[in-house]
Amino acid sequence: MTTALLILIALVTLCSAATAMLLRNLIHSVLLLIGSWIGVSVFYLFAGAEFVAFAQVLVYVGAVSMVVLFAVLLTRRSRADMAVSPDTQSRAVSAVLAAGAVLAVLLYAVLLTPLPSGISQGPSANVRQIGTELMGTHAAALLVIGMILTVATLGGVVIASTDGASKKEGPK
Amino acid sequence: MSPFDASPLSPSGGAHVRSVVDEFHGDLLEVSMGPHHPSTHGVFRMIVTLDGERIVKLKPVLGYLHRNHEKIGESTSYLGSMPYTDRLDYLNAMTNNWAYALAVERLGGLAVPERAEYLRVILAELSRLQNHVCLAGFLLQDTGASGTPLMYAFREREKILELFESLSGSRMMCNFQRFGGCRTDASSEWLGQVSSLVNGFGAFLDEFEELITGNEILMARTQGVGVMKGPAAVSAGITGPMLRACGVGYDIRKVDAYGIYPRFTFRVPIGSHGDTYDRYMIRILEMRESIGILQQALRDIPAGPIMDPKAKLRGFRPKPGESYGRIEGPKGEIGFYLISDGSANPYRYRVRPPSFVNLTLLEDLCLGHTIADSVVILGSIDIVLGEVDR
Amino acid sequence: MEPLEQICSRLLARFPGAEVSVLPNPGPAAQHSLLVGRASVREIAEFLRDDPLLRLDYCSNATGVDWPEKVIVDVTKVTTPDPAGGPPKVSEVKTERLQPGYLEVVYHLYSMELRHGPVVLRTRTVNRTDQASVPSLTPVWRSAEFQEREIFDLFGVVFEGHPDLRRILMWDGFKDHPMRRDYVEPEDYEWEPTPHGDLVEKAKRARPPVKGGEPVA
Amino acid sequence: MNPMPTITDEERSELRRHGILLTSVEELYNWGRSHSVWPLQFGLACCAIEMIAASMARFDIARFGSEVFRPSPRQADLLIVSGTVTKKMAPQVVRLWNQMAEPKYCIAMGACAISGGPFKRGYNVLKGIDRFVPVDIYIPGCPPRPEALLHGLMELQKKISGQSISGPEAPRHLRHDTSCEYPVPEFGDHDLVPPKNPEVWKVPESPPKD
Amino acid sequence: MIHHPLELCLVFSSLLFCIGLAGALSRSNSILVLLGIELMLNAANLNFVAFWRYGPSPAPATGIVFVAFSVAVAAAEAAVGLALVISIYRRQRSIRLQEAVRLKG
Amino acid sequence: MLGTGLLQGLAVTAKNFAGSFHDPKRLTTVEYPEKKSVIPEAFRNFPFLVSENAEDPMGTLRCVACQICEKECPPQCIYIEKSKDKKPDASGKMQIYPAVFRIDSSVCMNCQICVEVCPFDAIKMDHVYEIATSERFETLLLDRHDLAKPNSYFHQIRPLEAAEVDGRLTAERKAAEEKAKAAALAKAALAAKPAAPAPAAPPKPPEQA
Amino acid sequence: MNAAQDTGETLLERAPQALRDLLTSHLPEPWRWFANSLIAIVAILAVFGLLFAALTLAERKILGRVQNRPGPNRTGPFGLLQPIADGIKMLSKEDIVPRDADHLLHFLAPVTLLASSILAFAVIPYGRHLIPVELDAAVLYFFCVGATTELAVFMAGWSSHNKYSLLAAMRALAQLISYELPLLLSWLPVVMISGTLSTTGIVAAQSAWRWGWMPTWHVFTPWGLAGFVIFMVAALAESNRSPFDLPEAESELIAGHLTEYSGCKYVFFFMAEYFGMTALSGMAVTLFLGGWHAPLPSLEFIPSYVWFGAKLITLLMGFIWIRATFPRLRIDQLTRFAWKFLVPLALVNLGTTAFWSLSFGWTGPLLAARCTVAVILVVVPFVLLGRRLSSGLTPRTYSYAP
Repeated sequence: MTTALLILIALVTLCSAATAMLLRNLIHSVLLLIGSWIGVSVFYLFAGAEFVAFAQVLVYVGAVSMVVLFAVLLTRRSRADMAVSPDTQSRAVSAVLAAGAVLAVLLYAVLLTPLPSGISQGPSANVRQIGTELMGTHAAALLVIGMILTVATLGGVVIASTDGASKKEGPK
Repeated sequence: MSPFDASPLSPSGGAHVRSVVDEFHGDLLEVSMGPHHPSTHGVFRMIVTLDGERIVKLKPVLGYLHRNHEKIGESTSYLGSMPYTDRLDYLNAMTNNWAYALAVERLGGLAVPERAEYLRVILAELSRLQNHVCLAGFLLQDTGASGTPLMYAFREREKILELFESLSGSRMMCNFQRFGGCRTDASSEWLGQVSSLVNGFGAFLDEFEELITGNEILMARTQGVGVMKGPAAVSAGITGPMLRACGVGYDIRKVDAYGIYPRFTFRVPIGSHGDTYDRYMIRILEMRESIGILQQALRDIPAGPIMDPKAKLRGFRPKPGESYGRIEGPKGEIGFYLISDGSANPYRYRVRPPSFVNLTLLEDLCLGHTIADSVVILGSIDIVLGEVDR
Repeated sequence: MEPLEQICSRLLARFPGAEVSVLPNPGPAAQHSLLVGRASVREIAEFLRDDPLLRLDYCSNATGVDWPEKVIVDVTKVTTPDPAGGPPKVSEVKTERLQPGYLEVVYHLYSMELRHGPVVLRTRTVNRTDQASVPSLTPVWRSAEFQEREIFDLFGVVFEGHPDLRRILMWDGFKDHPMRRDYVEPEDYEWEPTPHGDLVEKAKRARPPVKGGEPVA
Repeated sequence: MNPMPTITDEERSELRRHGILLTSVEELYNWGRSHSVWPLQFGLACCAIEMIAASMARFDIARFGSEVFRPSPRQADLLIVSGTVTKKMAPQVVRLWNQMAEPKYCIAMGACAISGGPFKRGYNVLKGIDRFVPVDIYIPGCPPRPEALLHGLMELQKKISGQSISGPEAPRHLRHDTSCEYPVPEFGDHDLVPPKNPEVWKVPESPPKD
Repeated sequence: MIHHPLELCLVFSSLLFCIGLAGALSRSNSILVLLGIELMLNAANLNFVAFWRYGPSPAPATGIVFVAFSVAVAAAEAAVGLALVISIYRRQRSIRLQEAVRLKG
Repeated sequence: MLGTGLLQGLAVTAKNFAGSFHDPKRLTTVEYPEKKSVIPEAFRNFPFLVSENAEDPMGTLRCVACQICEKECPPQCIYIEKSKDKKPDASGKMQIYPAVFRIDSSVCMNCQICVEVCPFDAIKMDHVYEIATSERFETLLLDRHDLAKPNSYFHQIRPLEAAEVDGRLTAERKAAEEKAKAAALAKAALAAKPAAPAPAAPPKPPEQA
Repeated sequence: MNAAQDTGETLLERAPQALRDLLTSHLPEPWRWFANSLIAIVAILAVFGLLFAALTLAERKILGRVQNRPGPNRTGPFGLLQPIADGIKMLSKEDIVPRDADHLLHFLAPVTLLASSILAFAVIPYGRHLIPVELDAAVLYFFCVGATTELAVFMAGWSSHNKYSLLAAMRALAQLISYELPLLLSWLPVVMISGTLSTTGIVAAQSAWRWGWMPTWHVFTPWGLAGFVIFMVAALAESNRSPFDLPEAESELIAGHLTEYSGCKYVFFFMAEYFGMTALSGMAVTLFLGGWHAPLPSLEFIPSYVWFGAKLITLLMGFIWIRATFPRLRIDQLTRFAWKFLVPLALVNLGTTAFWSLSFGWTGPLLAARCTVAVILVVVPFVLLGRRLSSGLTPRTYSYAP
């Protein structure tokens, strides 16, 4: 029962991701991707990683998708412009070939690697444990990540807002 | 600094301060605001070109309420145009009546008895009170207040309208002034009602200001928004509170001294920044001055006739000639230009509408501001479409 | 403010070639006006605005007036000497002449700085059809911008040098100039229970009398 | 009343039962519609000020559940044509009317909206909005008092309460034989083209009484 | 075919990864490329969780902590990436990668 | 500053909220259909024709179809056709009467000019305002039957004006009667000499039912 | 308290649960869980659906009273049936989808919005034993569900193919990006102090009485008050309420993202707005106002869910009161307010909380020092940032023409 549900979720997620990558309409792509992100977070929920599931939704649906949508809206000229121009055939073919090759390798590895027999129910981590771990064992990493986030945010703001100088050079 | 320091010819003050935005970088969105839009005060339309939310171009489109006032005025008798003037600036029938009566009196050489002059002043100042209080309400509505200031404003306006109604028979379309006086006399009871209203109006203004004037959101929304410079305003013919908000103390009540205004002591408030907040505050301060004028007028009003005995109601045919009469309406200079060819109808009947001319600078005021500011700026101009389009 | 005649003479001294005259106003208002020729109206307007004695910095009102062509009967007294040597015979000769129509633009000027006015400035077009143009005074007074557009819309005066001369009150595809005196309104009287004057005719045309009943008009 | 011979009593009671059911649904539906008439926030001229006054504290149209002036025609039920409709404005009014969702009603408030009123002589004035849009209630006056608008609203409520939701008397959107889309006039060289919508504008057949 | 939840997870994540990879390689729209990369990151995160949950040597919460870090990095990546996209768009008036060949404004 | 203005505003609205429950100044609503606001005497909404007698409105209209109001009406919403014959009015004088008197209330702008210019006090302004209707042509085009309202109604809505009008009219009538009497007397005196005395006054025609 | 009273309390307190158990007790064990959940869902929908109806009426009536008029009072007794009439009308109204609209998204937007705002009700503890879903990371869940609401607003605005709607969509995005951060930062102190992300845990952390009478709600601490205010301001913005109702700004954008919605879908938006407002208020009650705890020990006999409801309704009335009073901010002012005022303030508040939790054991004069320092840490940044934010905005004095 659970496995069937998991497979269903996986299928939905994969389908929406694949469609998102194929669509011409950028907004639709983004919205479908949001769907697949939610699918992934549901997967997390099933795996018992409650905290990560919610964090995933909060970060991806709440923040990343918003930024992406904002970027889409900022970089459109008109509503018709939302449609992405078709890509070259050869490029698509080679990309699919490359991805297929990677997939083949991965699947080969996954399917042929002997897995531990029997379903070992892993640990269930409550929020307090995660907190202790984050602040204890991984405190240094947490600090680094915090720094990275801060720097990235500031960098993003700086990059996106330096348009004063570029305005004059930009092609009409 | 006197507003006249800069010559009107200078780029800041002269004509054509039309900033032509030729280097568009962002992606532009053309939005047609109006003629059906909650904040265009009727059927005004602005074609706004937006860069994000910022306005790079604004074209006013008028005429959606062009109901041919002047053409009808030329095919109607002089008296017949009087009720039509009510419908120009439909918030201020009384002052429109007065301006028209003034022009016709000049054309026909009629005098106005003293009591009628006092009545005119009382009615004009009452009209100014209700216009300004409505403007404040509408302006705040445009900034997004959910009706409360507007409701309070209309609460007071209703009291004034009640007075208008009991004197002239109609709440808005008073049709009260006649050439050479007024239509009906005011009873002492009515004057008593006016005086009790006037005495209570100050307290209302205090409460209104407490509600909103110190509100940080209002200040943020209006201060520094839509700044207008004195010379530009003079060149563009801006009049009324709009003009005084940018520091030009030009008030026709003082300059032309029409009627009996020289008898009253009152001050003309002027702003220093010329922004929307000043335009709002000038109106509040003008209301306080109007209260003073009303108190003086109610104290001094003499008994006597209210019509020039020379004036006649029907068959009024002034000698050929022309006249231009103007008064300080609540929205600015409202003038009537009449040419008589000796017949019963005016040969040319022209209204000089204050809010129409005040719109001249709308684009200049709005450029560079956001779409949210544009409705506030438009609100602070105080237009009435009946007058803009006529 | 100095009297209009003095302004006129100063203008004539300053602009010798200009057509400037004082047009008297016979009515009790006695607001006489300054009639200026098309050619020099722009520079005279600038002079009026900048002259330190006048400083007419505020153009309150700009409007058009339509004067269609009309028949003027000139009465001239002709004295024919009596060949008999008696007193000369005086006879009145009536000549009818067609005064060409023109469109007039009137500006009411005030000074906000010196607080005086008004000075009424008028200028005229050559005729009402193909040469209906005068220079725009919008570059001198910005307040004329919308008002001149309105005059263009309603009277059909073309203002040369106006920055944005489009129809303002009527829609763009509208063909007529409705404030002209010979404008014919579209007939849309289908139902006129209280017809008057020429409306009676229009209403009758639009809706013939009902058989067996009372005619509409 | 003598019973008609073709219907048995059982059939009659059956029919009545259906009828009653229909009636109660109809009543509920009409009650809901008539007590929640949201006007479009749309003012044209002088009458608009009285319309605003009617929504203000003194008259308070909210008591009738109608203070929700929606600025978007999609959510509004009632088009109050408050003021002079000029020919330049008429296409916009018709467009707004078309944009409103059924069931929708139209009140012509004031002389100008009904017939052009005092301005009907004007070259740019439409001689009554009922040339393009079907009007449910006419409120004469120039402008009508706010109470008159409230009275008009109550008349409208009465009219709605009396409507049936089926049959030929049903409101437009519940019928299939009428279109809810009204043609929008265009600007011509001298006048609107066409100057009226003959589907909507019906000149009375009978001559004026006297 | 799939008899272990871990296997399911891994197949799922490989497929997701490859979809992201194909998208990132084939699309010329820079925003879509970024999104493809986000998908690949997600696929990697899935593995973390899968191994944490069903893997051979479960540690208390390491897998989750890693995912948390990874999500944070992904958010940072998205912020910077999209800022770059907007910046490029401002200069080049296009978000097509082919046209963004000149990296100097 | 720092939100004090916001708090002040909140205080004002709270005061009004609380006040609306006990202070009539802060609950100004007149609950219309049940209660109606007091309409001042001067209020004007649509003209009506004054008839002297409620029993016979058509026979006792003050209007003599002089058509002044029709000419002066700014929106031109009055339409009058004179009668071809004459009928005695309330005071018995033979008068032309309006055969057609129509006011299009969907055009009327309530400006009261018709009232002002009427030399006969025949047309006055009404107080009705509850006239919303769903039938435009049948209801809003008023003919003289709709327009005629008795003098008592006029007294009811405008007591002061009606009293003044009545006083003036009776004075005028009295003056006219006296004048007529004097003229008749003089005529009689003149006529008495050569012939037998003629009837002093023409017999009063019977009131029309 | 005697025993009789005690049982009475528990009876009332346990009434909802007892009722539920009564309904589901006869079911077999595996179904019971399902039935219980179903009952919880139905109860939430019923209670909050009714609350929504009451709230629309209350809003109109309160707005009316503030504006010196009675508000709706003619539909049913005292106008109580007004929401029902509105409901009947709205549900029977024609549903218009613009020809050029993105039909699928146009349909999905209200559904998503309504679904996500209802989902948020799952983790709020409504009473001592009344919580639909016990989650370890309940607070996180709540805000991750809330994050999808603006996505729906964006979908609505974008899919309508209307320029006003598009502008509204942009505004909604900008607003969300700006206010998500202060909203998240404002409740972090609570988590820091309570040491848990579960809502029941947070409520439990506020259950004690200081000095025997003063509840230890978080709002009664300096950092808690600051956090509460920031939370409520951000909540106003999150639920698009005045003065932050920019996406729906009536006077500017007609009706913003709702411009093209009619009938049923419009009702969905309307419901979602009120549900969101209610859920956020419920979360504020949980986080800062002691959840379902009574304000005084002597008032504990009143059932806990009554207290929760009372606090919830008070907060909702506050929303309406604010709406009745304030004008609207502009979009740039709104974002500036978030980034330059709320976010720094929330960050400082984190520091204040850290200090508060470090100085936990301080007593005597140190306790006074602790309070003073905390108050200073709250007030000084507020004044400084507020000054900077409102620099240049002053009441003015005016001169008069000579």
